[in-house]
Amino acid sequence: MQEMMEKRALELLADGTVNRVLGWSVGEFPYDMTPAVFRSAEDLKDRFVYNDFCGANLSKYLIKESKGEGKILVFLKPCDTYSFNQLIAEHRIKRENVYVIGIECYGKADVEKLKAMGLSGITGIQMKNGEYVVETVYGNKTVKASDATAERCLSCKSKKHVVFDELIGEDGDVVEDCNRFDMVEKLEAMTPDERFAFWRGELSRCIRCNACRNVCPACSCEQCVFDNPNSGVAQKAAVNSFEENMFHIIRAFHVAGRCTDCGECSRVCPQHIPLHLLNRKFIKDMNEFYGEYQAGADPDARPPLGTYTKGDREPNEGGNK
Amino acid sequence: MEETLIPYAGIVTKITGQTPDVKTFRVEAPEGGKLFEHKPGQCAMLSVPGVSEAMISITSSPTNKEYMEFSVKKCGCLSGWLHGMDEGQMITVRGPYGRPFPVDDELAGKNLVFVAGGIGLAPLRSVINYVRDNRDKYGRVDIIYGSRSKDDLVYYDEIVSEWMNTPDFHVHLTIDREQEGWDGHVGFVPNYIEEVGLNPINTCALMCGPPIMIKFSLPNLLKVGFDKTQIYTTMELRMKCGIGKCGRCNIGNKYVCKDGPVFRFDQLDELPGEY
Amino acid sequence: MPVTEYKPKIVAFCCNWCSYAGADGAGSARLSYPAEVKVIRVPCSCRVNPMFILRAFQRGADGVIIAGCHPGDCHYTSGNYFTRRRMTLLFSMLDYLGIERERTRVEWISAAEGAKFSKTMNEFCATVAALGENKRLEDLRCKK
Amino acid sequence: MKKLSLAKLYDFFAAIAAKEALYLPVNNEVGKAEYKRWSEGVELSHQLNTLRSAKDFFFPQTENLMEFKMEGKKIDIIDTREACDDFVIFGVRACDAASFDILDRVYLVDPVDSYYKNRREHGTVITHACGKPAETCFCGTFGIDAADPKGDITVWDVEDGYVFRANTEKGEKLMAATADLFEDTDDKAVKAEQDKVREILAKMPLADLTTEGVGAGLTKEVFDRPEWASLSESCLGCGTCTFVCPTCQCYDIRDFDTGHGIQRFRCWDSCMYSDFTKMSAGQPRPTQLERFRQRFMHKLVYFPDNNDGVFGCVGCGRCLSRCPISMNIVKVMKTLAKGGNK
Amino acid sequence: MQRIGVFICHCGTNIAGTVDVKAVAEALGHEAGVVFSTEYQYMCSESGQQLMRKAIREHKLTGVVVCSCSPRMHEATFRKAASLEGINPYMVEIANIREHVSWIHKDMKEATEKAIILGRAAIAKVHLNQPLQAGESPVTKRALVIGGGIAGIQTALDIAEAGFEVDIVEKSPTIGGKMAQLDKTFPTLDCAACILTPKMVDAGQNEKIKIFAYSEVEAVKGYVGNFNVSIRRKARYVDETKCTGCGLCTEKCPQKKVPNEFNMGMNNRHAIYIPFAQAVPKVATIDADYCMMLKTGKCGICSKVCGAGAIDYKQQDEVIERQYGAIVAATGFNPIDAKAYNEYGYATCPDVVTSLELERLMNAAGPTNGTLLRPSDNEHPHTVVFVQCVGSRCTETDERGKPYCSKICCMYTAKHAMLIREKYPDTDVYVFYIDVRTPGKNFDEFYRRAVEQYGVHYIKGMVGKVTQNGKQLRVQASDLLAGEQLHIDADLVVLATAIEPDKTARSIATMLTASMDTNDFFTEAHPKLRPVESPTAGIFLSGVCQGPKDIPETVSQASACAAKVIGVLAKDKLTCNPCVAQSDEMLCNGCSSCEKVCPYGAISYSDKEFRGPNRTTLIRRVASVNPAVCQGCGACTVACPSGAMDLKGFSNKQIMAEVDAICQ
Repeated sequence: MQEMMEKRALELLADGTVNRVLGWSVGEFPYDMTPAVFRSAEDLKDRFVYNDFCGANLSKYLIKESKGEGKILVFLKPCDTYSFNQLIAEHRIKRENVYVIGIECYGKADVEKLKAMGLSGITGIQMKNGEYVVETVYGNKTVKASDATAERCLSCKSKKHVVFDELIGEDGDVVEDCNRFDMVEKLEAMTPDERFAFWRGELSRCIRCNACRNVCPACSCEQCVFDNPNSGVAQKAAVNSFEENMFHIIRAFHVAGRCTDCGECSRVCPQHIPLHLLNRKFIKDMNEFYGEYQAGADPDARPPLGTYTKGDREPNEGGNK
Repeated sequence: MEETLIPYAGIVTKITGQTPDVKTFRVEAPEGGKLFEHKPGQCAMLSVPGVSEAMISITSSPTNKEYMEFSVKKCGCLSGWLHGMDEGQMITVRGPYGRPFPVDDELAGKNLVFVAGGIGLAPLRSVINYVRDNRDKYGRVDIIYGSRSKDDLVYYDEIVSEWMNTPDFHVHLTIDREQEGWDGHVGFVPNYIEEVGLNPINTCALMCGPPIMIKFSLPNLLKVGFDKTQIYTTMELRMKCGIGKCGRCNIGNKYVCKDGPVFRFDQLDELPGEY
Repeated sequence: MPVTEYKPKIVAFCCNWCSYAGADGAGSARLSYPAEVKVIRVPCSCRVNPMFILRAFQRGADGVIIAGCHPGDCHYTSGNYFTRRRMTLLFSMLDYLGIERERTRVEWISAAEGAKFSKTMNEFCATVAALGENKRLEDLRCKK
Repeated sequence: MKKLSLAKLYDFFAAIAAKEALYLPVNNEVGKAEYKRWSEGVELSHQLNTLRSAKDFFFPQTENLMEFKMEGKKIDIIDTREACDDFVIFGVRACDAASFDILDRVYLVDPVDSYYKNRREHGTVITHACGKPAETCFCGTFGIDAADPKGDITVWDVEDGYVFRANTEKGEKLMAATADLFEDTDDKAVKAEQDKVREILAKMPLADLTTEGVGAGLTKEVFDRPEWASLSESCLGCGTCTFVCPTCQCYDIRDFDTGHGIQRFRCWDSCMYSDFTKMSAGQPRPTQLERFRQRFMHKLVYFPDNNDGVFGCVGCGRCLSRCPISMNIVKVMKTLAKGGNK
Repeated sequence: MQRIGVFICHCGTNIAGTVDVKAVAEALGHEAGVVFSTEYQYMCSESGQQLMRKAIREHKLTGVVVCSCSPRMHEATFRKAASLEGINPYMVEIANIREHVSWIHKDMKEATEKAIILGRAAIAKVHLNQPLQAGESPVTKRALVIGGGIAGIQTALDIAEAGFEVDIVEKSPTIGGKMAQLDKTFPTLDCAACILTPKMVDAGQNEKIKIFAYSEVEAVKGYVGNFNVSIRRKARYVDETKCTGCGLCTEKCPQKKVPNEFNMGMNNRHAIYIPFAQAVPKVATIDADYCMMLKTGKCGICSKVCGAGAIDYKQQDEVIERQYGAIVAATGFNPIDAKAYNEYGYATCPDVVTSLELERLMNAAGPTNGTLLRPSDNEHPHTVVFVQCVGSRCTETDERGKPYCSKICCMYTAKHAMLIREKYPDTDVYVFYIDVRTPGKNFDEFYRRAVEQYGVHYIKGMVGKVTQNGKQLRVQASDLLAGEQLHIDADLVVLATAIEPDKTARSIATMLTASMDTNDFFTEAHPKLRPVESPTAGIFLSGVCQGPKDIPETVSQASACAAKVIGVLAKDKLTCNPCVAQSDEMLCNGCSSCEKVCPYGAISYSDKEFRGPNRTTLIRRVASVNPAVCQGCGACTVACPSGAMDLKGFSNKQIMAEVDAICQ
């Protein structure tokens, strides 16, 4: 995969189709790839990498990059294409300045899962035949790749690229039975007290580092209301439980109907808060109340909060148990 | 236990309008007198709780034993509030912060040139009045001060009635554009520096004003023979703590609130150009 | 310390055209409701930002009610339809977080329905009073 | 040196907790270690380190500084500082222990931060030598010995128990108070454990990381390096690195109107945030490049400049594992070391 | 920082009776920024306003808080007074301590506390108020009247009289409405047609009035002064400009079996028809549902006989767009369908008729040429029973009826009874009533005449059941006064059915964004003080669409409505509401969320240059709001995630300040 991507990138750079490539660059370890813009063939050959640990959604960088000089090549996984499309719908990306190569994806790996197995001192990870041979200073261990699959990929909603200029690998389909609402349903089935206890436990860990917000392709505001001293709601630290709630509820509300469920928020949370469960609740509710809607699937579709029907359900009706 | 972050409450006993957008606030302790002592060029953190805090230079001279004064230009949140309030209102003050102008060290015995633009005269006024009250310790004093218009010259009455009548004080006022009722000099401060005829020998220059004025005045001071080790200025960056801990106002390894705000230009050259 | 009867604080956002007029109507007809209800006039129920609701809870409100024109009667044609969607989602989310859903409410009250205004406020107050103090969305700093 | 048998660890905890608050690493609901107050039944985490650093004990994420009551034109200032009770932190690793020295260099120099000092004076730090370092560890780069951490008391895991060594008066006092739980021992077992760990550390991928190209006196050289542009390019401007960092000490002071007074509080801030230095008049660090550069310049150049060459990083590796885009101080240091034109 | 003055109104004892106004003034005087606080008997009075103005002058106030009645009452009054002293009117806020406090709460302590809190909220808001300047928009000097009944006609005539153009849109082929169907009018008993038709002719001939009959309003865009209305002119298949109204076609048309709606279906008309002799415009219309030519393509007789060549079978509906400065709703009413009332046998017994049907039965131009004959066998009825309040004044649980009094039934029944007794003295007339309501000039005299002079039998009681009994109708009823059950064998039973707003009113109200009550009557801006205006600017109400009323009331309301319309059209420019949305371009993401929820299309986007860091230039897509089009609902402000979109006068910070003050 990496060879094919690098080869194609070099070709497109060489023939002048693009003048930059947005991809991933090698890390210190086998799993810590950093998104990077490559401007030359040498740089690409030197640093470009693609493997199961390249999980970052690159679409948000295009808000800035697509406004630069010339065209940029970007590699997007199926889920990333939804984010890209949503940003197109919101007029945030100049489509004509981006060359999208869709890359097939069968799920990304999460190094935290390896570490949770007690693997430490990792010096290398060899990937073959659906297995990872993890080399550590404490010895080697072979792990089934599926045991290291990132949580968000286990309930992947779509392996289809909703936008691309060309594809490397196969285009897949929307996953009908992705079970991504299982946990939401589980929470809904709890009593309010249990739900409260659950969320208090999770959200109380929030340190308001803003990683979830800053990585989120939907949270692309010029200035977040929570950063704007004139908004009257600016906050910096998670001073108390109210502010944790306020930030996460309002953030989820602001991205409701725009969140493509890419799962980046939960991936980057240093405190491992399952933030996607907030977004998924809105997605599930909107699907149930107003008909199926997948943000980013169709940039011309009317988002649920941008329209209404006369027979919409009433707010007091309630939904959860 | 002492704590520098905890301010004093002071009463604003007098508010004087200097220009359409600058007011001077006289602050006294509730029991009368000054809240604390300071040295010329030092700042204090003024605040109205719930509004915001802002670092403001103390414009009164340490020789004034009755009160402190702060001149504030209306531009932000706190200054807007201050401009709207009445006399008798309490505000909070903490300080003094920063390194002062070296009035008793390097500047002692020297001729002094003050170069100021607009509200930039406020920190220098503290020095100027200190010098007036210790007139024998310093040589000739030249004050080059300019503003957009006559109305925008701060402390105009004091300049005319006090400073101009101080022995060996030479005040050179200028405004940017011709104006009815102004028969003084017209032109920008940087250019005026060349015109007034300064003697750099045994002289130090103290400069404060908008960045653009500083930018063009420095080469002109150098042109008339000053060395960067003779020129001082004060810096302004975003400050919160005032004690070099909150990590905001550094330029390189120097904290403006603690190691500044007064810098000599040769020292500034050592710092990265991030200000 | 004297024991005081618990009285919930209620913030009522009322649209200018229907529900605020309805509240005025309740006044004109001397149809009482608890003094704990305080009305904030907004041009349309769709002006009510979820942030206002959370803010009210932060500042010590025990219940927040939004009243607007009946669907279809919005002075601005469609405002209350958007209110309905937004609040449906918000209330569902609050519930999902384990915050009592009875603390929030949307009612459609026309300018002619002073009686309904009074009745709604009486009922809502009783419901919130039964729930007791808002603990789950409180900000301890704002408590005296 | 004193030895505590495996079985008596929790007796030791109980003995301390009977007198003062005891905090130690505990696995939380998602299986990650975080400091929690110990009480009967709480189990010590065996993970290498906590998600958040131990700096919270002395420099909490938020703390109230004071309150104001405003009435008419009058302002009352209420000093809300309270006497801090004694407390003990158990299980601090070498890196975090070293971070306290760095924080001291900020908060205990004149003018002293009394909030910090108060807590520092009342806290006793029991460090726990590392047994199984991770690939992200690079404390050695800054001269920190993971096998011999500082602190008031140092604890080592040995085969059949724990070996304690009091390093300070505070530590000795604490051990004296629990003396009946301990037995005397020599340092053999500790030495063996230390040798083992040092051997492992030498094999770690970052064992050869040096401070080449950074350090005191290099402001101009490092500041103007062109590599900052590409290093900072993908930075999201979040505060994760600064908030998990044991040495990041920037803060903001804010006022909160409670409706019945103004509460002035201090909270962590991040130099990575776009509004950190924003003024109404301008922004000295307008892009992420300047903000990113500031963070690393501060740790690797400015701090050593002002503190006798001591770096503002302890190599705990938290930012390495937590950065959303895997950009970190190691990548920065390696890039700066490469082709640095000194 | 604002310098705020606070004024507490006693409103006589309305407020001061329950609220300790002195305590409120005292408490609010201590609030930050308040430099003056006082109370006064009547703030809205001239001397109250003078008091406020003096305080503004003397204390250099920058903001004003009046604690008084609802802002819906006197906000404008106080704003105007403040502006006379040079304060921007939008620096005035009202705390409603009458409708929301003193009239609601009885306990003085509780009411006083609440008044103080509401005052605090208003003060908190004023602190954040900004002076707002109202923009201006031009006025299209033409009015639209929807509905061509007596209300619409009168309104149109009065507007035209003032020199402005008026269009009447009427959905049926002629104007005239319900009044054209009436026989005589109470209490004068003059002939409806005699007084109506001259007005119809006036309307038809007035140069300023354009009648779009057989047309419907399809869409309304815009706002006061600048409405853009789409009108569907339904195909008549007759060229209006050519048809002379000679009526030859209607005589020759072979399709004669079309129920005649003008006569309430009691006789038939042709497929091509003119509703009645005095129709305006007097133009034939082909009923496409019955015309053989249009249905099968075979016939074409009308076209052959038409000398003017006006018949056009290919005519299509035409949608035209017209601009108006003001719109009048005069959509009128219909009697409710009496079929739901099984107990009265309307659906099954031909001799149970409604009052409007009776009007036609007694009208000289009606199906019986004015002779009262019963529908079943064209026999003269000897016993007539009137049933009052059929569907009126029903309980809320009664789904068939209306909760309100239809107002006109008592009087027209008296009229009917009197006329029958006068023309056919051999007829016994019974009227079953709950109450007889006769307020109005000469009304009670009229009713008494029916009873005393004409011997109409008024029986207080309800009719329980009407059943066919051979050729007769058996009426079971109760006499409440006598306390007995009655059985009357009647020849004709007349139901005084309730009236309800026309079915099209609701869709028109939606188009006009005018509000309606639960009975589908249009809501007036104020029930007492602004009875002919809708709360929506530029929309006015004429006739029964606002509530049940008789002809004189309708006509006077129609003229009042015209006066209001003229008030709008007489202005060259209208001041816009300055409380409109505003986008902060520095914060705007250009994401289009706001645009999607704007009902007025007031938001547009453009690419603008901004200064980026390090002297770079950035081009960003940003939203801007057209203040003349924006009506200030605020939907966009919530859709906007970044907070760039805010509403002037109701800004995020203002509302939150109110929330804070209230929850404190």
